[in-house]
Amino acid sequence: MTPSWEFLIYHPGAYLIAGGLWAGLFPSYAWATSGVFSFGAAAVFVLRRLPNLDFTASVADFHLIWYRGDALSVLFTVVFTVVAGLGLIYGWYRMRRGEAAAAMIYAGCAIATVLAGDWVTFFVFWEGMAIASTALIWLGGTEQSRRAGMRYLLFHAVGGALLFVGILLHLAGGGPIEVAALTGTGPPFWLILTAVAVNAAIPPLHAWLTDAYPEASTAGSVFLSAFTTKTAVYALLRIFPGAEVLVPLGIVMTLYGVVFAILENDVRRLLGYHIVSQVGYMVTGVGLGTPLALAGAAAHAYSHILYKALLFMGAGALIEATGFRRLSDLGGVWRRMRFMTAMYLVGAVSISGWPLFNGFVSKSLIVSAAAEAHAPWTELLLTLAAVGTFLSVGLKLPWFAFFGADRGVAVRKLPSNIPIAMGIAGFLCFAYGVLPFMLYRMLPWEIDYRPFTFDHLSSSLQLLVGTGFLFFLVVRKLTPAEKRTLDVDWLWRGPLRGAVSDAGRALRGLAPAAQEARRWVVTGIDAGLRRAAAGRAAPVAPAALNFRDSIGWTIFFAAAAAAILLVILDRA
Amino acid sequence: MRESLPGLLVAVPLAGAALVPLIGALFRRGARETALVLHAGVFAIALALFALVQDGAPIAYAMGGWPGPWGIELRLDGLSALMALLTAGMACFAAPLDLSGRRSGAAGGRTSPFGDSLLRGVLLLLLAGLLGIVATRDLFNLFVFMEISSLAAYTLIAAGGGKATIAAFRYLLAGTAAGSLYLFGVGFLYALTGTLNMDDLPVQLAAAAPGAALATGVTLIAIGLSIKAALFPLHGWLPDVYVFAPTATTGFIAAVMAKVSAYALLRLLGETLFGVEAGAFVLDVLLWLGIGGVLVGGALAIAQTDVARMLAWSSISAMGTILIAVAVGSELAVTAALFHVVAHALAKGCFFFAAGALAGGLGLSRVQSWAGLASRLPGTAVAVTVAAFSLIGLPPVAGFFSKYLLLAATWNAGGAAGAAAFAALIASSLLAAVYLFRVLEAVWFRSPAQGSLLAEAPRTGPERLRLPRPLVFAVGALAALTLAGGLFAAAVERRLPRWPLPEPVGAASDLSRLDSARQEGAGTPGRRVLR
Amino acid sequence: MSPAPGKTRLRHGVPRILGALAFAALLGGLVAGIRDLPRLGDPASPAATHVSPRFIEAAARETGAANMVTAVLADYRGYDTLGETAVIFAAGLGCLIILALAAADRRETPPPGLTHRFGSPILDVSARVLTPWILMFALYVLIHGHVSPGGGFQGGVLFGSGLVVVRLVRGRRGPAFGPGPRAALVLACAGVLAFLGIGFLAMAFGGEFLDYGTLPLGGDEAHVRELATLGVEAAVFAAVAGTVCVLFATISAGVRETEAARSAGSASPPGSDG
Amino acid sequence: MNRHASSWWIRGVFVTGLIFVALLEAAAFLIAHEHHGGFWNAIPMWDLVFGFGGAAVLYLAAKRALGPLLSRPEAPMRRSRGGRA
Repeated sequence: MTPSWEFLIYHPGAYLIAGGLWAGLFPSYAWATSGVFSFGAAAVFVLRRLPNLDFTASVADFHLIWYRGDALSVLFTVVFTVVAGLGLIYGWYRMRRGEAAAAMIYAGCAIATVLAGDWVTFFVFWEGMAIASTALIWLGGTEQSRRAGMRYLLFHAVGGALLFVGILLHLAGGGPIEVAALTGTGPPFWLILTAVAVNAAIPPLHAWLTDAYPEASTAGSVFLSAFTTKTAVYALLRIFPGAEVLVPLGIVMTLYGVVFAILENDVRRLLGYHIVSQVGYMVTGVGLGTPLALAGAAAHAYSHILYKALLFMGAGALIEATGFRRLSDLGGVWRRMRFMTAMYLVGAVSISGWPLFNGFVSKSLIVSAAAEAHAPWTELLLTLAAVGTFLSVGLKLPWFAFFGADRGVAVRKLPSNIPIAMGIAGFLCFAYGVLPFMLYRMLPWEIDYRPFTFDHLSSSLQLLVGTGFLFFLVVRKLTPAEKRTLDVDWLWRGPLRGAVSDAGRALRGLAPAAQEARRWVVTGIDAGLRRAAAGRAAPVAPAALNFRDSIGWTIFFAAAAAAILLVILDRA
Repeated sequence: MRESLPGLLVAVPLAGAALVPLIGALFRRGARETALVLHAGVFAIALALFALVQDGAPIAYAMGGWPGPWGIELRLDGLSALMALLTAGMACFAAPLDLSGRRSGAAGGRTSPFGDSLLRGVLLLLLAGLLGIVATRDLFNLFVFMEISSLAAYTLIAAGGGKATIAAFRYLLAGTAAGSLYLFGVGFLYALTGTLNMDDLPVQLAAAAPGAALATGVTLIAIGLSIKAALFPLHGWLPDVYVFAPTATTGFIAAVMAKVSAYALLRLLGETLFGVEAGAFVLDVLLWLGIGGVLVGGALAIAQTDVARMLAWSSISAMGTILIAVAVGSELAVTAALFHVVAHALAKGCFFFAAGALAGGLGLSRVQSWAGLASRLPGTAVAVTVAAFSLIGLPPVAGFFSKYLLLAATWNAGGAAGAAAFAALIASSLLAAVYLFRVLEAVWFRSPAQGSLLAEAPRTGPERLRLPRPLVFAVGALAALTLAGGLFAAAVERRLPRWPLPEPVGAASDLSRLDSARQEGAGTPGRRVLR
Repeated sequence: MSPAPGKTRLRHGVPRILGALAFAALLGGLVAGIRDLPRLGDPASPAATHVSPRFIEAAARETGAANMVTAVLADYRGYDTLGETAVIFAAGLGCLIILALAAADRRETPPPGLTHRFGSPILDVSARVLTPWILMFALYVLIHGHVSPGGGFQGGVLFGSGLVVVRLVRGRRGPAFGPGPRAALVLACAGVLAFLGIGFLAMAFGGEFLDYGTLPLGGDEAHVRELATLGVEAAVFAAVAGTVCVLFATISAGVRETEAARSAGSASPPGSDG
Repeated sequence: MNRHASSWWIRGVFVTGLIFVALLEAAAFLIAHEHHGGFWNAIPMWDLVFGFGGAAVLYLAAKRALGPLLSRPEAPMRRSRGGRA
């Protein structure tokens, strides 16, 4: 059976990947054109409501489903396409050609991952996403982004390997090729879950996120904030609905992110911790597994992508305009960038769950689902995390960055594409906040939920106001310190790295010894005696390790191997 | 015509090896063109053979008209036709290049037309030797052609001059030891069975009692071939050879030469000597050595700063991978091994041609010196990226599918060895990601270092950097094939022979007697249980 | 890494002992294996009962060669012989490339060695007397290979050595005798090609490669095969003789360079890399 | 809070917030509700207290407990660039 290529016409990801490849490979004027074209084409097909079709092909005995457009895939595809467009607008002047290419391929791979109907296609684009996002980080262009990118890549390579093995075992065990909820809790279940947990940034596998996202360029981190973790949420929704282990993990995530965000000084790292925290809500929702909870997780992912992109745009605008990335360097710039401040605040109130903004209508789905599932402690802890979210994203960050003491930081004027992108994102956050049914009707689960009840409004507002009181009470104590917070990445920045480099040093120290030993085996006693008589051993550069006398060892090993085998076999 | 193709497959390049230097000695020109035509011809023969054996019926050929155990027989089945096609194809990429040493690289030929014709003759000789190994059904004949290919390889490597000469000499030491061990082993087997024919041997062995002599023969053959296949820890000759040999030679040798020895191992231990208890034990040992090679090769590749040396260690890792699959020996494992042989040959050939062109022509041998390559040589950068993806095993290129098949095969093999091999393959993939993404990061995401050759070269215009056209062709075509091998993995996989291979149908010799005896005596090839 | 001398010895002793142990064990294993082999020349051993009987019975009848060894080498396993010829040819090519081309490219002076002429009247006279006989004996060994030990390889080596002896004794300044490197290479190539040509001819007349029986030389098949075998032996002869001359010419070319360097008074140290 | 140039803003927020909360609480008392499933729903003004107390708990946990434990000078990471993006 030959592959059917017709699906490409209906595949928004294909347009973005093709546009990205085109932009990456051909001369510089091309990126804008291909960006417009590919995003436009992708958007058109999203707006055509994505025909609910399956496209299949056979590769290496696999029946591949390149494209499966059911409600869940379409939900994520729509929001991915939207945020890709926002990111392209936002990065219009800032992004270089390679960066735009990487971003488009990244977005395209994310869309292709959620549209993938079979495990092989899913894995292929999952890996593509990892590589494209690594490129995006590397294109941040600093030495730190280079290092962070390498760490990021290693993390995702391990995650990808786990996913690969999990899929392999799943298929080898006779599992269906379609990506669907896994039954049973054998090795495939745990391997795939761990792999998805890496991408979902579940502690302690989360440190790549807060490590790498702040090191990309400002436009790059807008893209990064949207795709990897939310694709993982999609994977959880698709593969692990109702996996109970996810509930405690999700709760830990929400609180972990919040606590570290309170300590954080770097603007984008703070927001990165809040990705961890917010994805924790979705993970909890998936773990609760009721239709309301699953719907809540999907809806919250949708909302989260929009407001988190807006927040990263705001943080990026702040960094672009001032040149500073730490709260302790900033303060009082809101007069000089009023629109950007306003739009950042829209994002901040959205994530905090203020009424009339989209966080309010999606987060409460999950919390209510916890209540309905009679999980009071889950509900309580999720509410606590919401309090923390408002404390740091809604109050601390804007206070110390935009308001607070004016440090006289000079503000550059930003090109108009940045406020345009932020304006659109802010409008969407608001629109979904006041018209929640627009979001609800896209959800694959039928739900009957009314966010704007008096109870809900009153309790939310009370929470937020109570938090606000505390903030202004301790605002001085919350002043960010010029410090770096140790997270689990301390493990591989510190002890692990030391161990590896020590091992390397030890090995390198052994090299001259091995060298000498080889020389003696090969050149024999005469040269050795002469050197011993002269009382010196010629220094040997480690670089020459492979060159000098390895043939002696080869022949020695051959003789030894033959001898051992003969002795064993002769006796047998 | 169909029946005579196996004979031509070896005889044509052998004739070319004598003809091309003759033309070079007698005439001013024409040697290079003749060599190219001959390479194309050999490739066409291999392609025709590959197409002909797709129906599953091997083509047997009795040299000199003498059948069976008395004369020397050639046989092209799916497995050998695949190897022949791969070898002849890779030779076609190396053939138009300058064979005289990397330092002349981009500047064009430095040797006289006569010297050039000699080298082209030696390349044809190398090709003839490898094809002879692949085609033959005779143990001693295999040794003869192993010697031809080895001598030709030493010469081509030494032509690089300087350190390449030393590397070639060291290769000669190891290769001679390998050849001697193999020959000793063949001698043992001949003394025990009185035959050298690979089809006759199992029949005679079934009658012979197992004993120390048989074990000795099997062991010596396995060790000898393992040295040629660069199986850890017998790989010592490999890194220097791959680093110092001329570009064209490296690309060709790295792509196919060790793999042909692995093919011989599979043939002998998996087929001819299958059912010999000692052979099964040796295969188990090779499996563990392969696991060691995969890990050591990957780890030491990370430790390198020189691109070519890194690739050389990566090759040691890949040979470990292939030998693991050979040792597992199930149908799936052999299919995986063959897929990996093809995928790795294409990708490694591409990478080595590119690395040789950059190191030889432009002096860019270290990983760091490749910084900013994408901005000056974008085509090469893309090709290298495709090749690196394949070596790591990332979708959608060929290496991904071979990795998948390998993992499935080792997993299905079960047992401690299977699990260890499975883990080692995963680990090697991660290690490859580390050392190859380091290269890709330099190529794509860095700007050229101040004052470096890349920084000073203009991006456009007639002064921009360019590689010699045959190298561009080789690198580009191999990258394209790597990509195609992934996109059309199903088609590739369908054309791989199924192991164990079908019995020959209508062979020229009277093998029917032998066949029936084999079915009574020896076990069925390809059904091994791992310990 | 500059250890104390005493420690040096200890450390370096270990690999030596290891190596000795490994090779001793290998030797032991081989001996154990050899003890298990059938005895040499045992008429009941497989080597003597499986394939050989047919050669013994049918070689003369089928190939026309009185010498059974020749029959096996040049006819039954003529393909191996072709391969071995190619091995020798490869060695010649390799020496030519490595010694002549590579050295010339790098302008390396070869190591000091054969720098003096051998010439002396006694040697000269001896060579004059001996060389024709050596050459004639070489041809005899070639042609008589059918009935007695001998053949193309041995004859070729003898012939080539005969030519080399003259060069060695009389030096370059004597009258040119024997082929230069290029001509020797042509001879070697021609020999290999002739061997292959006979094989291709057999194919052209409808047989397998190297199937001499199909050649249209008249007479019964055994006779045709005998003639063709002689042709093959002659081809091997040419290839081997040519290769020997290539080897000598290549080495003596290095000598000439050294001599030229000396006569020019150049003081370039030996072994300096250009 | 005088050192903050925008302290008038805070005062405004505080006053408005207080009025707002008072109205909110009054309304919440008047309209009985059962919006959560937890045992604490019977507690009046629970949400307000929880907002304040929860934030305090988080603040204490982060700044007081974990902060001294996990915060390290940034110098090794960022010295060369002085916080510049």
